[in-house]
Amino acid sequence: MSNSLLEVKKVKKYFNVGGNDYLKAVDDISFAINKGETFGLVGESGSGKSTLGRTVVGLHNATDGSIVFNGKDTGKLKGKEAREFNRTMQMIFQDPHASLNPRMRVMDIIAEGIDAHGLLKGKERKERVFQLLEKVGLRPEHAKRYPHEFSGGQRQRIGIARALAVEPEFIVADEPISALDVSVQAQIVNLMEDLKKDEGLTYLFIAHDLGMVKHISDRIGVMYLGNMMEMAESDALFDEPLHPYTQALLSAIPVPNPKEIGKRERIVLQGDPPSPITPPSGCRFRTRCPHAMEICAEVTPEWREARDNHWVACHLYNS
Amino acid sequence: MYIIKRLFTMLVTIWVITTLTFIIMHSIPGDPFASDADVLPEEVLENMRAKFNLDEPMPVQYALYLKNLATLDLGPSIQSKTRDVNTLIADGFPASALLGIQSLVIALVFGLILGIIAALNRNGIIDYAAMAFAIIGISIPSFILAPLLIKYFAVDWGLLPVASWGTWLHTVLPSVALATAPLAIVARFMRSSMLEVMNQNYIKTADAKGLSTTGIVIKHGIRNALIPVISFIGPLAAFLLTGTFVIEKIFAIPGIGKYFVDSIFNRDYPVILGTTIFFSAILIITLFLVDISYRIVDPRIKLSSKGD
Amino acid sequence: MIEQPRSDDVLFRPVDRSRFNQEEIVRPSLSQWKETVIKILKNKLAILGLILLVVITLLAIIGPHMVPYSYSDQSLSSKNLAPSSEHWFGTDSLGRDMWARTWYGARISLTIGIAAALIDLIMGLLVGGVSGYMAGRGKLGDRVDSILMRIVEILYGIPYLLVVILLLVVMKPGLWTIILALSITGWVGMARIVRGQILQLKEQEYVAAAQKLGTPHRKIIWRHLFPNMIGIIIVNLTFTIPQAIFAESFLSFIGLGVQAPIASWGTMANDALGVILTGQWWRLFFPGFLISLTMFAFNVFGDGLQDALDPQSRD
Amino acid sequence: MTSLLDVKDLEVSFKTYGGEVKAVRGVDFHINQGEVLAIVGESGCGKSVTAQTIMGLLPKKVSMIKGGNVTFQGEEILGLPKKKMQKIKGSKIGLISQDPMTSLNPTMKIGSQIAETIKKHTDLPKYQIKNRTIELLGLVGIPNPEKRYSQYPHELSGGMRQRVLIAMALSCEPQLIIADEPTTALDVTIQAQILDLLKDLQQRLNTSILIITHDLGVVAEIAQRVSVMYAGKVIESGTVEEIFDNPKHPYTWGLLNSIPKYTNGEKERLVPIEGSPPDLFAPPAGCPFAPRCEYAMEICIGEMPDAKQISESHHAKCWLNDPRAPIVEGLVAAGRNE
Amino acid sequence: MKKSLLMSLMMVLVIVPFLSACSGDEDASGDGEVAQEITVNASSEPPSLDPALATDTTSGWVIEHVFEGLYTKNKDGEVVPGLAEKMELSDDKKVYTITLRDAKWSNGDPVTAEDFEYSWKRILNPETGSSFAFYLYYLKGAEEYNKGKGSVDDVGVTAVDDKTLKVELNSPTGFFEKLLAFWSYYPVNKSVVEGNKNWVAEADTLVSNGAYKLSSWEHDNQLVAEKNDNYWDKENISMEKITWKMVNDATTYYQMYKSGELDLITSLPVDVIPQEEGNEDFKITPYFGTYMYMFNVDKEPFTNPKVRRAFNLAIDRASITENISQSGEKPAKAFVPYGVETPEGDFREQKEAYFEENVEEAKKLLEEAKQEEGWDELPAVELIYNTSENHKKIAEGVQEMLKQNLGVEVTLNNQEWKTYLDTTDQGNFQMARMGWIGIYVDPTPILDYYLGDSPNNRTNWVNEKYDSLMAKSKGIQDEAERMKVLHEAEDVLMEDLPFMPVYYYTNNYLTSTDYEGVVYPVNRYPNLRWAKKVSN
Repeated sequence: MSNSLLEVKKVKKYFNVGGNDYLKAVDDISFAINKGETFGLVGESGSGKSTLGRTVVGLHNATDGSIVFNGKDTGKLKGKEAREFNRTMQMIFQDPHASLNPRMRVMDIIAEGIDAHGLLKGKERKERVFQLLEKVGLRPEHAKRYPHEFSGGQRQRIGIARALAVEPEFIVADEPISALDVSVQAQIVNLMEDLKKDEGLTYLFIAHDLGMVKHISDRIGVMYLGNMMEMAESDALFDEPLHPYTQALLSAIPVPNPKEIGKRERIVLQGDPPSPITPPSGCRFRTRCPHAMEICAEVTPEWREARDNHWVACHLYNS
Repeated sequence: MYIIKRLFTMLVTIWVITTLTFIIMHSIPGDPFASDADVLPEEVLENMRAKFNLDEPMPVQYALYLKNLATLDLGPSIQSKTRDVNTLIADGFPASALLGIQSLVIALVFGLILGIIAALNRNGIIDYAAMAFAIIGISIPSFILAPLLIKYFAVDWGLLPVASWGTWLHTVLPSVALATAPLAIVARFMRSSMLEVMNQNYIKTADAKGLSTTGIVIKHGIRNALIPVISFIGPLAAFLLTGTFVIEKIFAIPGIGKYFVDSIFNRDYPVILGTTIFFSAILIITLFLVDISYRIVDPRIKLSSKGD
Repeated sequence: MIEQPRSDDVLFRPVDRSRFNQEEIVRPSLSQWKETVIKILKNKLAILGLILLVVITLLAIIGPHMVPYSYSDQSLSSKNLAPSSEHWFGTDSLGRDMWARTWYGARISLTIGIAAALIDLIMGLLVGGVSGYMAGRGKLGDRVDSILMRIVEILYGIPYLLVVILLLVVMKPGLWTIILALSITGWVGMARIVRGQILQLKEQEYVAAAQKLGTPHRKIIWRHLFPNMIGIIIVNLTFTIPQAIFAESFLSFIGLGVQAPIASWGTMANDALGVILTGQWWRLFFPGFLISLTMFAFNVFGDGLQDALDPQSRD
Repeated sequence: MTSLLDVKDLEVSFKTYGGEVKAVRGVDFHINQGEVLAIVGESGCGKSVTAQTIMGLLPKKVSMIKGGNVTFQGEEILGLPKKKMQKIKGSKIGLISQDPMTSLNPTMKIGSQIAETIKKHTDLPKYQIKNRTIELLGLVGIPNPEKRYSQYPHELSGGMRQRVLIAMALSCEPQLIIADEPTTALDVTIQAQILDLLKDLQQRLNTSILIITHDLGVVAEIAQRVSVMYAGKVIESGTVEEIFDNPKHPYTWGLLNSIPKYTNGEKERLVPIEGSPPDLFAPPAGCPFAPRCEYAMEICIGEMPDAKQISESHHAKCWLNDPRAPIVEGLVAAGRNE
Repeated sequence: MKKSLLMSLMMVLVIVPFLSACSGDEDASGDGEVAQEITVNASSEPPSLDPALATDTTSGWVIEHVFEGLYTKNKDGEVVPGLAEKMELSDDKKVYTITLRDAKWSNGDPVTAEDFEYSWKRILNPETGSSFAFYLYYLKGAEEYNKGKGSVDDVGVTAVDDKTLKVELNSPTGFFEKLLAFWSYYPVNKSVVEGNKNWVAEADTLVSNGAYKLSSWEHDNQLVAEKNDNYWDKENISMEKITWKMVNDATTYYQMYKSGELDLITSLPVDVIPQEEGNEDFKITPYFGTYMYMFNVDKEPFTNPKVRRAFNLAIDRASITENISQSGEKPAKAFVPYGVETPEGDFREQKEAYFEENVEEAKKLLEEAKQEEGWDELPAVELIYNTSENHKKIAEGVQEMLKQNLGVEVTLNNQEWKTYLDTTDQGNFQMARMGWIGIYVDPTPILDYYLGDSPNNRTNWVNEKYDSLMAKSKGIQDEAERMKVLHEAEDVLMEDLPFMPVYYYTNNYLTSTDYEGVVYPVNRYPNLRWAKKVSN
């Protein structure tokens, strides 16, 4: 694990929701991301994947556990090191409408990080913004416009340019494409892949759209109710999903081919995920799991490497 | 737990207000016993000071006051030689509160209606008229409005009594005068709030159900638009309930509003403190009630503290 | 991909792709200044408001010099005269020219109104901003918020009149004292509103983005939060101005206001209340009407400005 | 066979500071009884505006219906008096709106929100309205309908809220349901549930559905016919099979191409449609897709093509279908996973 | 639930006016006879109706109707025996033996000499904290007892028996009968007062002995007194019922009068006086007080007597009273107001003016003063006044006159009342407004104002001759002689002019023409007991 850029170790993030009730958004999750890798994180809304993403970048303080970036525990960084960490790890947000200040011009939005870190001034700053705009497929003259003048895809490009402005090494992309049209999703995914190549970036890519996650990710983790359920290389995960939840997720993807409809066996999960404030005992998925057993209610399944590089938390794979 | 915590902070706040008021009150010039009649011989003054504990050193006076306060005794009034502060408040509060509630109802009912009508006719004649009315309402202070109301409604047209307190008719003009400015402000807030709500998706949903415009406004618009208006109502209600000097003076209302001002002009120390404490308590209670009504109007809000 | 020309019609030849401007935005873009100006110019009411404000300000400057009387010249023989070509706004009960007095008073009332608005803005934004921004930011942040909010409650609670009388002890009466007196509590309402807005706005993703980019707190409040609450701030300021104008006449009563024979609109209106009984309407009407008119002008101009400053209001 | 809903040459514009935005520029389509029609397109293509126009939900102050007809059950409903339109809305045409999180009134119990539709359009007594509401909640698969009846929207998950919206649309057994992006905001597993539910209900109640989406996966799941919209126009329409198997417009190809393929092996680069749709503030004179079209020809810039009949049910508006145009094959063959 | 609450509230708002319209407002007298009732305005709640504690004229107004002392005033304002049937004065003029007439309290108890002894000792008791206790210092041992230095037993008042009261004074006091008519000397019912600490707070517990008894008291709203059947002289009381409203705002009570809600008001809004003048119901009466500006003789430029005189000569008092205060006030060129009866006629009329206004003379004086003091410019002068519209207008008028006539730029400054009192007490002023009302009609309470050791005298002006003349006057029994000395004292004062008299106060009234026989005393509110309502 020596070449891992980011290590997430037993991270928990609880929110107090009044009295002694805690929302266990992220509950004891560990994984590592190597340099140059794209790690995909999927799960339904409420699974805690966005909270995990925000905890990783430092927008939330972890309740427990540690996040080690470049060999340093990010929770303990102070002063200059903290600023440096802030710069090298950036985030792309889900909602291209809400993530850009409607009252700022694109120039200032993109240059915000440059200004904050005092990287460039005056003409150089301007040149840099133009350069970034071109890099994300926009044009320099867009710099003086306001966010609302752009389409969703263009706004997401602006958000990406803003993150790139401070030359980060690692980017947490929190559902960067789920608010976009299909055709535009492909543009953004392509752009992100190009940037990864050109800039040597590492991604934590959070999404609920399995199709795109599979396309972009090297490895994928599947979250459910704050827990990691399965983690594997993306092909392995798609070819042989082990966890019943992953299986259900995969089968639920709508296929844009009318002829396929009915051919596939669909596992339609019943009901909604339970409340993360009072999660089920044992395996958290058991209430919706088609294969639930008695043990699932009693014992929390162990996180184990069921296949080579293929981790899962499910009693079905307890030998 | 939440309630207890809240109650405790309330008490601390009131204590701080009391203490600061005590300090300021004793640092301003002026003698409670000075008047335009004879300046009193020193010994007579001493007798009077002794009667009101004013001969004690300041910390002792303060301690004595807090001691009485603990038993909810606000002490005697210097000005009114026959009624103590508790009695003054007990006698005056019903009238002030009645007027306050009436004008609050007027301000809310008509302010909301005006705001809603204006919002629904955005940039139309009615909107402009309603907002012009709001501007006039805000910019004409009650000390001008009240005598005008009296002149026309009571003297010239003889529809209502001029002033004083008696039948319900006596409350009409003061309530209206008191309500005008808040009404105008409520209308303005309601208008912008309503404009925002009417753009929400659930209004479209309601429209798609085939509901009439009135139905949509009443069932879906108002309640949601009320939420931002509520936060404005807390301090307003406290001010209205405890009476206002100007209105009570002009309409000769036997309320407590005038004591807030008169006590200070008279340097009637116990009444200054008593009214201040009473007002603070009412204010803090109304702010608390506003919190609760938030929760009633908006089921999304729960009694809870913040995260992290 | 197969391409096979079926005809040699020129119209059916592949087009030169450089003729397309891929990411073109058709709508014209203007500098912020120009855009704001154009939007205001399109708003007839806002223009009316602006013109009124300019005229009132101009008259406050030159008005007193347009007549051969000063604001203090008495002529007891020509007291309480109705408006005429001699005295455009009539005369008051000491025979002073109301025109001169009204416009002289405008200087004071306008200064006070604007000063109060500025104080409201500065203190309200400062206290409300810090309080709202710190809320939910750990134990320390919550404490700062709660202390500031308690201070606001306390300021509501302490009798204003007392504080003002205390001020009378330490200050000489005059414009600065009035402004100081207004700044003691004037801003608490604004602070509460700003706090509420900030609590809402800071959940926006662009605030999280700014934090992640390392933007300092002060800049986040200033550049991300405040500009997005201009609307509600402007509405509030329009309440502040008339309130301050009348508060001044109250301070005059205590002895803190401007000293006679100078009169502000507020004190003129206050002193002229008796005309309701006697019919010398001009003594009450002109100061009162000008307060309303100023309010109206500020209101419509404020609304227009609010629209104009909102880059999204174009569509 | 007369169609249930017939939209002809619909043109809708919005007034803005900058001028007029022509959001819908002559849209034609029809839906037959019991049929599911999908309108597909990117955001801003006018598909939602079309739906809102049919429902009479456009904000009157800023929108203008410039022309066209909307006939429902043989009756012209465009410009119908407000009162008459209110009788149709909710009772004959139901709407499932886009965003379940914001489309329910947050301060009103969900039961009441459904019940008020029934109350408006029927004369049922109070208790029967309640029973019917609970029945509807059960019908759309909400567990514990009695309990849910008196809950507030925020107490429900997104999927549950979408079910409530569906129950609301169904409450008066309308002939037509307009579903505006009913699954966009939902998770995949929930999306599947909702699509199943819609399909099931459509079959059981023989309702017609006009579904608006940008997701071809959803189209394939549920629709019988498809209209593809671009820049305020329908540029291709046909049966699901025709559109998926034999698309005749480069934009449709683009849509199909930009979906990641589930084949294994080497990762392929996605094929997006580059660029963005034109600003309808000043729509191009020719084919609006031309600037983004790989096969754009000189004629595309100058002239909008007419609808070309491909089959009885299949039309496309593209000069490539002109006999004079070169023959191109735009669908990425490798992507077809059959 | 919520809806129905709102509905019922609306119902209340809509229905109540009709209900109250039905129930109220019927005239009690249906048989043609005019009900003898009058509604007047007391401006504010009387702070106390306890004669021992009352210090203000509003309380005094009510007290004088519901209580009575040994002496009282008749219709013509003369001091006549009230409860005293007979009063004998000892040869050394220091001991009075007073026989009480048969009189009863409103609860039927007889009024006894013991009640008087109790009442007077009560007011002198330091624990009572009466601010008017010093008005009883004429009694032997009173001052000592009140100041905590003497015993209650040494106070010179004793009930010899039920009907006989013996009073011992420190020294002969010529105006003692006037004092006895003052409310601080009124009796209270001993058993009632001892029985209930709060006896004076409500109408049903207040027991009095005057022409009226309280029938209801709605605090801060109104007070109703009805004729006391136990009053010894009830045959001569014509008004059956008096209602005091407590309306503070002048505009309001004027409008209440105009709409018939009040029958008598006083202190009209200044603005309306010109339009009321000449009306039948309008009345102006002199009021025993002087409106003036005090000079601080320790502060330049008023250290120089010529400056003080120049200021006095430079203003046009008639113009002020006619154009600004407008209530028929008489310009004042002396200190003691009109209205004091002396054996040789009105005290004031014997010497009306000590100077004549003369601008030229004033200018000359000012120049001389500058020369004397070596001032190139007159030191800056600030005039302070307490906040009131009237004070402000007069100050503005004076300011303008000094500017026009003397070329002196005076700045104005106003302060809220108590602060103002404090400022002037501290001597932090050059020129300050003040008004002074005689508590009883005699030059003494007026002239005492400028005694060197008077706490009221804020001018720092001390004149031994003046002080000794005033002291001398107090021991003189012969009224003519006493007045002569008082004139001499005033001469001294007016020579030095530590102040600038402006006008003598007046009171103005609107009294409905339905009433006759209202008495307007010179230093009190109207006496209503002899009033008669003659028409509706």
